[in-house]
Amino acid sequence: MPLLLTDEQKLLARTASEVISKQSPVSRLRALRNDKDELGYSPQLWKYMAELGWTAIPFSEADGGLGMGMAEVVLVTEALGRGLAPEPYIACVMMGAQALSLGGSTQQRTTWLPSIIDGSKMLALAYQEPGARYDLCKVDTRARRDGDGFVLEGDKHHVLGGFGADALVVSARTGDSTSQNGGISLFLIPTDRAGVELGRQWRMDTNNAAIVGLRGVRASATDVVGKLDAGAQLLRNVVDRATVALCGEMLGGMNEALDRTLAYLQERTQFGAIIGTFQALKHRAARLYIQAELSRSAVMAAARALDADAPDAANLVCLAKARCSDAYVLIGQESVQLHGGIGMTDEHEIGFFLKRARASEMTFGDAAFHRDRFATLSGF
Amino acid sequence: MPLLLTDEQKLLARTASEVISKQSPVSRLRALRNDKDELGYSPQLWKYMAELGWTAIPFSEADGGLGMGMAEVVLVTEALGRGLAPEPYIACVMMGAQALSLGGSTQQRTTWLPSIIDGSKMLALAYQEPGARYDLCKVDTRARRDGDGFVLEGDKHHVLGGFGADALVVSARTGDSTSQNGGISLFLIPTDRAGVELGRQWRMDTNNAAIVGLRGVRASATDVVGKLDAGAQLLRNVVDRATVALCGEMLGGMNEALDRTLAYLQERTQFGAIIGTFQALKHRAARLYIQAELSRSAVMAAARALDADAPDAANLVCLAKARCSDAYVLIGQESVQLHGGIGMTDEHEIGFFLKRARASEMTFGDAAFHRDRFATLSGF
Amino acid sequence: MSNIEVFRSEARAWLEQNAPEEIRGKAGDPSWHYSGGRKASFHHPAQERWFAMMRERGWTAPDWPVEYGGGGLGAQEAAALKQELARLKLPPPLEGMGLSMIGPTLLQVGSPEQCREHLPKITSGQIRWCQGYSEPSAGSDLASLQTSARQVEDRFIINGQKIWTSGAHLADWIFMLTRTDSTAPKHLGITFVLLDLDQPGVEVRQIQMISGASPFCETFFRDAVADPANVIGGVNRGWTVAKVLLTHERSGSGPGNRPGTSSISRALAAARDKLGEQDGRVRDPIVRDKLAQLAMDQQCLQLTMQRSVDSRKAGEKPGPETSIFKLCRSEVSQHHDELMMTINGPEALGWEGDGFSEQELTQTRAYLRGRGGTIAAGTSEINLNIIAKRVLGLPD
Amino acid sequence: MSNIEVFRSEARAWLEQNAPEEIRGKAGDPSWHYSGGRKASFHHPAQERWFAMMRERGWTAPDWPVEYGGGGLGAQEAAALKQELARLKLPPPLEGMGLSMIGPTLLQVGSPEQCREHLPKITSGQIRWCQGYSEPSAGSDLASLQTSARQVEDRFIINGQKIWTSGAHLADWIFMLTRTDSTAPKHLGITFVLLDLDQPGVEVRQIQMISGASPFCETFFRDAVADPANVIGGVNRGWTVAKVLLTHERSGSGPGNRPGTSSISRALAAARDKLGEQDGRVRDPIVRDKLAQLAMDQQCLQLTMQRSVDSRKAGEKPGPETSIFKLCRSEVSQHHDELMMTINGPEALGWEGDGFSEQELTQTRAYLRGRGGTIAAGTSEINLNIIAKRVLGLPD
Repeated sequence: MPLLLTDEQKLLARTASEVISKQSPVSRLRALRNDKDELGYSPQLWKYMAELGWTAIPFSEADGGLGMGMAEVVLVTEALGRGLAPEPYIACVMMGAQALSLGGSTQQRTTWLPSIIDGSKMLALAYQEPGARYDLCKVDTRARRDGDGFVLEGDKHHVLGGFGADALVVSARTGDSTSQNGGISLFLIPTDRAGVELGRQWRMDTNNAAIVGLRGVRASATDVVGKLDAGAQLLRNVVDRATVALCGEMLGGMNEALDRTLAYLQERTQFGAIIGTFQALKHRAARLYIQAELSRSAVMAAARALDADAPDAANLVCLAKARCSDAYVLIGQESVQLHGGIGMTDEHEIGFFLKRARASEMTFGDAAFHRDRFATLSGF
Repeated sequence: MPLLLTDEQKLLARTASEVISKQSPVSRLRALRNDKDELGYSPQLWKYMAELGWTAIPFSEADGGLGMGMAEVVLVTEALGRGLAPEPYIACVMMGAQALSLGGSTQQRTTWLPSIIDGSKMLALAYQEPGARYDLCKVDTRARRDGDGFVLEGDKHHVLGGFGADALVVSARTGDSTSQNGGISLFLIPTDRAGVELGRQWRMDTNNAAIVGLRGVRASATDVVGKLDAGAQLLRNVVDRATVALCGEMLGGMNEALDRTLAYLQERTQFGAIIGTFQALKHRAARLYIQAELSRSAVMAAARALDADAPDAANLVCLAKARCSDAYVLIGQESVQLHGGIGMTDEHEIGFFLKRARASEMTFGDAAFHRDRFATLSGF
Repeated sequence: MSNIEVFRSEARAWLEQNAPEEIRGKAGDPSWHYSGGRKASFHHPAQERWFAMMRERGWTAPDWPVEYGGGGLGAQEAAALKQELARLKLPPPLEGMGLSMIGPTLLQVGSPEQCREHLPKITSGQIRWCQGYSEPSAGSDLASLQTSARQVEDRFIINGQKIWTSGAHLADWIFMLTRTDSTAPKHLGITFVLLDLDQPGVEVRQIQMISGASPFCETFFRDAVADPANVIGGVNRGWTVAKVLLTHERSGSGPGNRPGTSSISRALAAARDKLGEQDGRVRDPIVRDKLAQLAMDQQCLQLTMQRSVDSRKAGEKPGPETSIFKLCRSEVSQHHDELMMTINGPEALGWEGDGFSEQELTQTRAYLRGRGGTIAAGTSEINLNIIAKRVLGLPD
Repeated sequence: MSNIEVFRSEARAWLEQNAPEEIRGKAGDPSWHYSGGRKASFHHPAQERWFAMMRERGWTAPDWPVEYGGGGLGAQEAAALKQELARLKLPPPLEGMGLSMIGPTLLQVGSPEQCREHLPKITSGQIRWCQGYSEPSAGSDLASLQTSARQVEDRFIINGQKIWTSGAHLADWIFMLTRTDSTAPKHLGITFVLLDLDQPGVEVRQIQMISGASPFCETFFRDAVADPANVIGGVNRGWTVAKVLLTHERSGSGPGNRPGTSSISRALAAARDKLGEQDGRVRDPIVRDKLAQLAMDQQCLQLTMQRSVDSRKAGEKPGPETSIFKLCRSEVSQHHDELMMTINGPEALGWEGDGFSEQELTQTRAYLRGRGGTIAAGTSEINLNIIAKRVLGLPD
């Protein structure tokens, strides 16, 4: 799996980049934020993305998708990241719908995936619980057996794209946890079902995130996604893929922040000189560039490893997320610093990248978490 | 305890600095190394130091000393560190003899301390064992009871100033270790006693260090230093004081390396400019200076806290050693880097500081060790 | 008992008898602080009583001359009073840039008339001041400022824009740097002038920061008018005055001097709460190591500051180590906030509303606001330049 | 089967049949490597057999023209041969700066006469070369070199001093930069000249490094003599030749290109040994975290190099990412050695003799030697300058 773009991939990357630079200037994100838009994204632009086929990329042709892989997904998310586009591509396509794609029954797939692909319905994945940090298996939400079905009770937060979604894929404890990954199941729950409570969560990145309360929500056996009690592995697979998609977005964001900072260094004058001539700043800029390049290699490799189902795919997911987390936060912070006072104002756009950097860092595990996981996967 | 030098202390510091800059250029260390001098220091200079009263500083007036404290000791060791003087001031005065000063019987003190103070005899502390790293209580050397006395069996290494010493204070296990610090005793063993084997250990700093083998060495009850089975606390006290003395030496070394590097930055020309005009190098030099200043504050505070027997004295020992370890290694490495190719040659003296920095770092615990101990002492 | 001890015990007795119960222990609580000015009001009768009784003794400005409404205390007495206030954790009766910056500057370089005109209005809390130094294109390079002051007959006409005029929306007057000679070398054409903000030619806009609302403003001048009597230090000689004022900002109670070395207690509590503990230790060993590093960084800096204070007390000149304080303080503070982000994890992502505790939200805003610590009042880059040049003697 | 596959299978068969048993698997063992020259001898008969049989096929320089003793292979064939050699872990029959640096440079910019004179002596292992670029006062600023070459009648008289002339004590000839016009702008007065070291005017001294003995030398020239026929690229036009040669040093098998990204396996083994393990994990969590960081840094760099190789294979021009390799490789390697120092702890302090294992002593020397990784062949500072200028487009 060479670390190269095919001609088709180059075309996709170019298209995505053009669409985003035209349709998603950072001013759009600002406007949505200032309006306290509860959806937090543009349904029109989402429809357009669907028309462009982006929402179809990671789904099999049997499910109506394009049958492409993570290598293509990260090209789209990189473009999204450059424009800080708030559309829930990762949340809906790579999390909620991906759970169905990888583990759903034929009925679940045929019911939902075509409407995801055409942009008419939204799915989200409700897995994160208060206090669980980055541990997918720390699930206190219970699905108690009740006749042939289940009753769900619990709380989820940071449900990306969850506010306004049509349905949620929810993790819940169905068995005991004698085995580490055991006893967790995923359920597909429409948000209009009785007992589902949705609240908007306002985060520093202003992206759509929901707090979900499950108050005696009934689910039938056909609502289970994948095998009962074996949802943890499916969840892990979904989150690993979403993690790499997020890394693509982070790559776009860090490169955009870096480009803007470089432009500022070439334009700002102090003490009668362009500040980009100051060697200390040059060296720091070069260090930031190095981190962005290393990040790119890691993301490309992780995407290809997942596509090839390579034995070290999980290691590469850790590699990519750890690197992108450190690099994006570093570049975000240094970008603000190098912009000086103006970079601290909300009026300037560079601060939006720092906020997104932190939001991305804290999603799916920070760098320390992934170093720990990498070490464990590597057997030390 | 203000962080200030009294007029007497200033005078001591100035004298020490003048003596060392005249008597101990780095070329002296080089010559001792090139000659593979087994003693590794100058007995003449040691005698002179004794005449100046340096060896008397930390001993009580009752023991024939000057009754001064750590605040004075660090002024002397700072001067020693500036000249990389290899005399075993810390090894003999602050380790071997300090064990007697703090815990020895009247007989031990009157027998030994006057000859230490007048420079005629040398003592060393043999506590470190292979594989024990920085743990004072990991003692495999055994002192088996035999009638009224003991028989010692075991191995010590990194015995600073041990080669050619007249006697060693040796840690050995006398009881079981049910309590963490329990069961360790210190013994005063003349090196000419049967069964004591001494070998020279050649380290990167070329300072005098010995490998000691104890092969059925007999000791009497009067050879015990301090209370039987309670030697761990005494050892801890001795090593804490020696640690701060070493920090003084490190402070001298890092400041000398920094001064030499600053001088080089002002003298070396590249691309038609003095390299000290390059902003990236200026900023790095300023960062090094900051670390040296922070180190100085920590060392001054730790010395005064020990002298005042302050409740947070141990925390400050950790603070000083962690900071000096990181700062000296950083300054050592950066000094070589900023000197460029010439700094990599043995002919240039700057490399001697890097080697000493590493040797100091690995003595009495590195920065990570002391952060861990600091956290434990601070209750977290 | 020495004179100073007599003063101390009298001050202590007076404070213990008179300081309103309601304000005791409120020293750290911003809502009990008072900055005066035309737009100000007291938030509590006790605050007003406290201000009035202190003002009456001249203790809004204890070491200023009595004739300007000060207390006329010597440096040692003023220090003793400060300690006694701290003992009861009493908030200062009055604060602001009048007391901390322009007042001391006028006392040092202003004319007697200027002192008589402005200082009593400061000590009496009538006028609140703000600072007009920075401009959008004159950040670290302050002397490149472009706001112009043209002398027309008996007044100066001011045009231009100032930025980071903290509290301008609450202030009455501004002390500012203007360019009066655009042909002179840049440090030589600057004039230091005082100006009433309450006039048609002045517009103040608050600046939204990445952390949300802020005290910072942009202030625009369109044919604003200043009285030549309010030029300090002479026309085209403002740079000298500016430097005098900056020493007060840096040494004193100016905004650059807030304690940046909060202890690790909050971080430690958060770590125990979020990451758990085991045998009394923070369970996550990586975070524990970082906590120790942070505590050590803080302590090293505090000891270095103490070293400076001790040597000043002993009558020595402050050593070169003082040059590192601002830089280190802001960086240690940033490291603290970064570690808090790591510890809070996903809970660090809150902006407002449900799903986050008040403490989490406050901490996240503090993290963002703290990024400015290495920019405002002298960037770290400028500080490193200064250390390299003035302390280490490296050439330009 | 394509031509290249035919070639590969023939080469493989020939190697499997003919390569001496004794040298198989010895690719990484320096004692089996051979650099030729007048002072060289073979350490083992199998080494001599191997050299002779490869030389006979022209495979000491597989892709050089046959007329100069090369193999005349195309790039693809040469690559296939390299892979087949690697398959059996065979050491190269001959190596050195003749093959890697001056040879390719002569092929590119030398005259036919110069090629005929020098290249066969390289391929046949007769002459070993060394490099004379740096001078004590011309480090990063190479073009400020001062070693002079004065044309007197039919020869050049050389005076000056070169440093870092690796292997000069073992070499026969030196390729060097000299100043032939001290009045011209510094890049324009430089001449690239070849010189026999075996003459009275040349003195070679080995340099002791902080890590001990080294291949580096200082080489002194006192009225040393060079033949004008050995000026490459013309008098005063040596800078162009120097740049051509540097591309070979940087891209090829030159000393700047050694793998700096050793895996963490040694560090991991040392950590398990010195610090213990628990449930398969390295017991010290701080060191474990650093090991993971190191492994990740290595892998990120390896992947970035692979990305570059892949795009070159696909016919694309190497991207700007190539500019970071040397810098990153040397730093990652230093981080590895620093971590080894931490892991070895007190046992990292050994220089020689008792009390330290061979592995510990080797590692400590490697740490010291590795400090030069960020200095030699382009300092990190110069690399950062280059990235800032050429890749990021920041102005001078």
